[in-house]
Amino acid sequence: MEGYIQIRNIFKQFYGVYALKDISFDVAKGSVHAIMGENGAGKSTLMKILGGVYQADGGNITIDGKERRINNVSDSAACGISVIYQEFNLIPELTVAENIYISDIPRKTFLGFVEKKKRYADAKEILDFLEIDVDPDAYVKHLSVSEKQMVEVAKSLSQNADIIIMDEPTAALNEEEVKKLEEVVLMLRQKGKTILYISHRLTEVFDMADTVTVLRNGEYVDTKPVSELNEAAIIKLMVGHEIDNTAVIQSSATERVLLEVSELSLKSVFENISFKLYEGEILGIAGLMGCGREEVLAAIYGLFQYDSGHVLLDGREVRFKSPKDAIDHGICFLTDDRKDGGILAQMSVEENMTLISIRKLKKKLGFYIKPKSEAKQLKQMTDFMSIKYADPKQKISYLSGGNQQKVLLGRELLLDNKVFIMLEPTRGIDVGAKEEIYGLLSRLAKEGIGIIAVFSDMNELIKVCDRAVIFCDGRVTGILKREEFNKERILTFASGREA
Amino acid sequence: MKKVKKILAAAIMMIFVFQMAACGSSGESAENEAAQTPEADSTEADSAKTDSGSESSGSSKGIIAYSCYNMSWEYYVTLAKGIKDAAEAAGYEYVEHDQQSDQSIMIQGCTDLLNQDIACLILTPAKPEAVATIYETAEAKGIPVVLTDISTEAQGYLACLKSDNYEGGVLAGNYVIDALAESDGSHKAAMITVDPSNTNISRSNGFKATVEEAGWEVVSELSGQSEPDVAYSCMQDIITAHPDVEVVFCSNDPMAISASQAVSDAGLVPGEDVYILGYDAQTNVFEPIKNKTVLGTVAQDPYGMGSGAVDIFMKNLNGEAISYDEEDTKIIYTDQWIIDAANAAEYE
Amino acid sequence: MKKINIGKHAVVLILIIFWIVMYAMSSSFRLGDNLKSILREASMTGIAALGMTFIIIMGDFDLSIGSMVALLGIVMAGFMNSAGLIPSLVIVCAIGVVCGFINGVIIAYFNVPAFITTLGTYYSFRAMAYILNDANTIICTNPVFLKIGSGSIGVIPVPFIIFIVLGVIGCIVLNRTVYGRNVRALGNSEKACKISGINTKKVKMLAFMLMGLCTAVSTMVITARQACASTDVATNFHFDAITVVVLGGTKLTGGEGSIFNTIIAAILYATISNCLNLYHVDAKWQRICMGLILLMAFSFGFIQQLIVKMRENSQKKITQNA
Amino acid sequence: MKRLIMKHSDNLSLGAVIIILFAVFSVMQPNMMTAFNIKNILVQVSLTAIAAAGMTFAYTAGVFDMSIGSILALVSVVLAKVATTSGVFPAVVAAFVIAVIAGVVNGLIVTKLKIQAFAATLVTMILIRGIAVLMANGADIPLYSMESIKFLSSGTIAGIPFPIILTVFVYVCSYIIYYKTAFGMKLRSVGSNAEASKISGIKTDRMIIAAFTMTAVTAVLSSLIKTAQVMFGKATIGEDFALDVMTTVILGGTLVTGGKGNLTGTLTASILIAVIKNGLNINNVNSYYQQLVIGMILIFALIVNGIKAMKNERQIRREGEF
Repeated sequence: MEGYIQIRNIFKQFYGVYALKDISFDVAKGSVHAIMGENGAGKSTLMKILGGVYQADGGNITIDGKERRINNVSDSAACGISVIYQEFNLIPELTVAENIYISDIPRKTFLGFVEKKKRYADAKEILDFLEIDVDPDAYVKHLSVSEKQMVEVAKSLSQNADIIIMDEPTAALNEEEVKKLEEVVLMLRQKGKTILYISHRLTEVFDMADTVTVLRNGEYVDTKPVSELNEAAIIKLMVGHEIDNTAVIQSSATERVLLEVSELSLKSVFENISFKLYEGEILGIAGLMGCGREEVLAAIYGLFQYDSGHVLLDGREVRFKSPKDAIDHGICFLTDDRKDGGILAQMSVEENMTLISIRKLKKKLGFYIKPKSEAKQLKQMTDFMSIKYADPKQKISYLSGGNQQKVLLGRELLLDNKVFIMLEPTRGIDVGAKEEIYGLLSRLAKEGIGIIAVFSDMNELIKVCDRAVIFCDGRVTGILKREEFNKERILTFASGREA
Repeated sequence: MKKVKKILAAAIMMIFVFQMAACGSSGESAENEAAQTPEADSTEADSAKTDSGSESSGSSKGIIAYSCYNMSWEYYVTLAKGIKDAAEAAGYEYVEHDQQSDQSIMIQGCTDLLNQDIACLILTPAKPEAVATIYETAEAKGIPVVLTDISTEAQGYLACLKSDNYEGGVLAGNYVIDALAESDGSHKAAMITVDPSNTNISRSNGFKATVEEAGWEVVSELSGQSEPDVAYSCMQDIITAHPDVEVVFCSNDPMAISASQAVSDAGLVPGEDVYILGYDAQTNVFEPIKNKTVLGTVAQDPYGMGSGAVDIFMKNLNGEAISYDEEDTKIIYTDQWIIDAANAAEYE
Repeated sequence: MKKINIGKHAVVLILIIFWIVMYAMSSSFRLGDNLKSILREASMTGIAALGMTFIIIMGDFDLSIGSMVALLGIVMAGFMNSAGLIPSLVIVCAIGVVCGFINGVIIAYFNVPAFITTLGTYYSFRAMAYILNDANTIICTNPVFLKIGSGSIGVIPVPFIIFIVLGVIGCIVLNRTVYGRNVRALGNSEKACKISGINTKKVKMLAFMLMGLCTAVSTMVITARQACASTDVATNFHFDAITVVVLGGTKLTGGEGSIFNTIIAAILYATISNCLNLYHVDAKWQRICMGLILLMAFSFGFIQQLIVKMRENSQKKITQNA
Repeated sequence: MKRLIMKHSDNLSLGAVIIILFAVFSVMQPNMMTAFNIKNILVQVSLTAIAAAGMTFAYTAGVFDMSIGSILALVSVVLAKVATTSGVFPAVVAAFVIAVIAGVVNGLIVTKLKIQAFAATLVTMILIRGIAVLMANGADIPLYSMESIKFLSSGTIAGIPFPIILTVFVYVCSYIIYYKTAFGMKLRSVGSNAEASKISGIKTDRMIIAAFTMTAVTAVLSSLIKTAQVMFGKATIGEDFALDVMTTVILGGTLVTGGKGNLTGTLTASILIAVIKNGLNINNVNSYYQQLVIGMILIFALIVNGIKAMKNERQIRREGEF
């Protein structure tokens, strides 16, 4: 069939690694078209190409019979596309109304004066229509995450585009807000708009979507009408094989409490967080975006201070003034933001590996670090995790995501640690590497290290973790044992409804 | 890559060392010659033309170089012209270097000039205290140095042509006293100076001493940093603090002119309520003097200084004796005089 | 990979080529004394540039060093005439570190952008120098001290020896000590450093104190060379030092840089200004030349990026055709 | 009412400081209080205040301009040259043309060559000054017989000096542009979050170029007044201009990190600084002390600014972006 939007042979690569390989499919006019795929499948990249943020290296896009070159944001807007991106694109220093109308401001023709009143009114209208209770003159920097998300939606509506792309709009929303959004989407479809919809939540897809396109590791898998699919089928397409919700990792958890957190609170971020971590256990942390899970872990690690509560390590109370403090106590931390918070892009693999452990190295004359001793450490980790690189002096940015992640893990493992906090240890790396990381986790667990891992991908959580602590709006809403795991329950906890 | 680095580094160092070792000897020979009589200098000068290939055209006898305080000041441009004309008349090639009022540039520039075996270095030091190394190098190479406009405590120069700035101040002071002798004004004076420059300090000291002797009072002394815009606001503030100020002595003409502007902007009449004196007699001060917005200025003879410096060099070259005004400091004073509405026309 | 490396050491090639050309063309350039004076000039900015390399690798700047030279010079000369040589040298280093400390604290602990902070101290330090000595110049007579500026051991000028020694030390500190590693890490990603338990504030502050120390040393050389300490010295010092560092291929955005290249760049910079003098280029044009050189140096990283991009694109083409 | 006070706390506190200082100076030197002097102060205010308005826009866009001092000089030279040859009006036109060119060049270097504002304008600072010196060629170009220019500095409309009227006019315009127009809003958004602005379809590069141009243009206005005051074209004026202006803007409470400017604050701050300078001058205080005071004020302002920024940071972190 001749699609309203025709995507043909789209290629895109970063640093020589393919993010998209030969993607081609059609989208019918006035349909809700879901794009599915695991993290790093290339959904967001594709959407960014449609939005004009990235430029495709190859292939072409035809909209309504005309071939379109989308080189920048305004091109894409000219094609009647508006995008709600995964990460927010709001200006903290501007008001809600200003943000909504940032790209096309209602103005008097004369000297480009802004019609404040009109802008306010229009903004109010849209917000009311979305039943969002936000003052258009409020500054965005003061909004909550979910409010911001809805403002993003309002923003894209205001541009009344024909094609609306939503990249995980519900990630940060609770159940009611999601329902609200679904209504909006359906309403938009009735208006004849075409919606490209990305989400991990299968339920939504089945509620709204007409067609589903599945990507896997940057490659096109299949496009089917929803009617022909069921959850299992989609997951199969996404993962490439049946997911067995039974663990791939033998639990090696013991009875000995390693880390105990009780009544941890930080005003307006999280409150009364309490959970235990056992020796050799892999504790999963679930929860929607902005639920405060990273903050809790960061606070434990000493990245910033919590207001009240206790952290007990081996039964002794500890409070880390700084990450160094935590590291000295055998706690280490893997960030989810590898590009900015993890790797040192312009430094060598070796230097990245030894960033922390270098302190502990024996030094000549008290300061001179022998190159040998560094090389030894790198070697040790390379063997332990089979990291692939051309040469220890090679810049880390030339490594694949998986190998970069291994280096970061190695950086921590070079220290003798009891507790390992990981945020999204498998974000943005290919399936093969993921499996390796899982294996690594179990090995560490067997050595008696307690692991706290944040996964936003439910399947991974279920696969890897012995227990799961589920957060919502800065509170712990549930703690599940592995045998109690199932997606729906976790999701219900995560969206704040006590089961 | 590391290896390449090391090799490159080694290579460069080697070349340098070799070079300097090779030329160390020539330096010594220069010193020997320096120990000898003026004739030795002349031979040095002659040899200069053969040595410095690319710099000097074959025809000229050598290079006379002038290192100048700051070429953005008209006064020194005139001085440089004096040197240039005299030098070329004497059949020498003329090159100049601008210190841009920066002592580091002065030292570097002069060293570079001296390294070219020039015949003579004429110098107006931006920082008289910092010339020691220059004199050393010059002596080592047997190149005579002539100072213009600014003298140094350190010895090592052939002669110093300058105007007696203290005297200049006195000159201005006396002129004011005479001019305003019968005026019933407040007899309050102010000064817009330039620091940190000895020249200007001695000017203002000269003025101050004279007028105070005559029973005047110097009520304010602000630094115009030799910039007209700064002088302008200084003047404004002087008027504010001392509305009855009668005379303002500025250490150079641009400041004087802008000061007169400030006076008229303040609703007073320069030349009636407030009398302003300048220094240097720059071309653009004559107009204000003629229409009496500036009372007068102390004229110096930069052109004379320049040509004089070259003469001194020639004299020395020909072994003639040089007559100094101050034997011990080898200073030769060039004349100064007051220019006012009366005689402005003839000097313009 | 190869191309980038050439880019990394472009300054070395440029120096050699430039140097050979000048050597062939100008008879005065060849003179040993001229080469000596080049090395002297190179050392003066170079020593400060060593410290500046650390700062710029962190992605910061220090504009206050010129004024620091003025202040330190006055203090040193003052003490030398009373307290004697060695104590005065010690004192000047101490005060240099203190000046750096002041910068460092404001920048690191009140996270204020470095260039504005140092712009503030740029004026304060010089003003202090004025006030301390009421704008008078202090003449230095101590013969031993003067040797630091104008003496040579064998054929190599003393300042250059100091420069090289410090350079080697700097090289070791930057590449083979925990501190140096942290500095470079900080230039790459402050967040990563925080997470890795590095006390970023302290690292920053120390770097500025190091800068102060280097400035103190170059103050010694400069003052000795000029045989006097005055308040209006080294007005464009910061400008020269930054130019040298950037000429040496240190990225303005930080993260990458090499002391070795800084040393070469210092010599190159001195050579250029020397040649401008040898050919009697008008000061007004010299000023503009220097500006353009700096502009070129600044855009160097950008040009490199272009090359890399172009190569990536061509690769993509190939892979797609395949 | 209370909210209003909280909202303008910075400006009010600045105002308070002004009044106190003014009182102190008046006690020390009665002539401070005269109408004549107050007029003086306001005229002196206009010089920095006008350029500071432009600079506030630059800071808002997340950049700033160190070259305005040089622009000031270049304009004064060109103004004098053209005025003496072909009349006042063409001269003024030429001045503005130069401003626009300078601004655009600055902008292009920053946006296209990807050199950060500080470094880029450091270069243009040198270059433009060089050009000015080159044009003046060692002479001060006098402007008398051009009484019509004099109007710019000392002419009065209804008894109010023209500079003061101009200042008011500039600030009214700036205020409208800043808060009422789409341009102002986009400018703020670019400074606050460039990436997001780009994605929202704002041409960030254009915004930055525009910001530089506005700064340059306001600098020209200041230059016109300055030149008219001294009736000189001089290539060496305005060495400290950039610092004064930046000090003013930062002291006024504009965030150096961009996104948030405070025009009222800028105006108040420029009055404060003028009062200090005038007060010190009137009490015959040496100019070095003035420099010291200004430098100290800047540093103080920075520290306050830094503390504010840290508060801001904490706010953001509470929203999860630690």
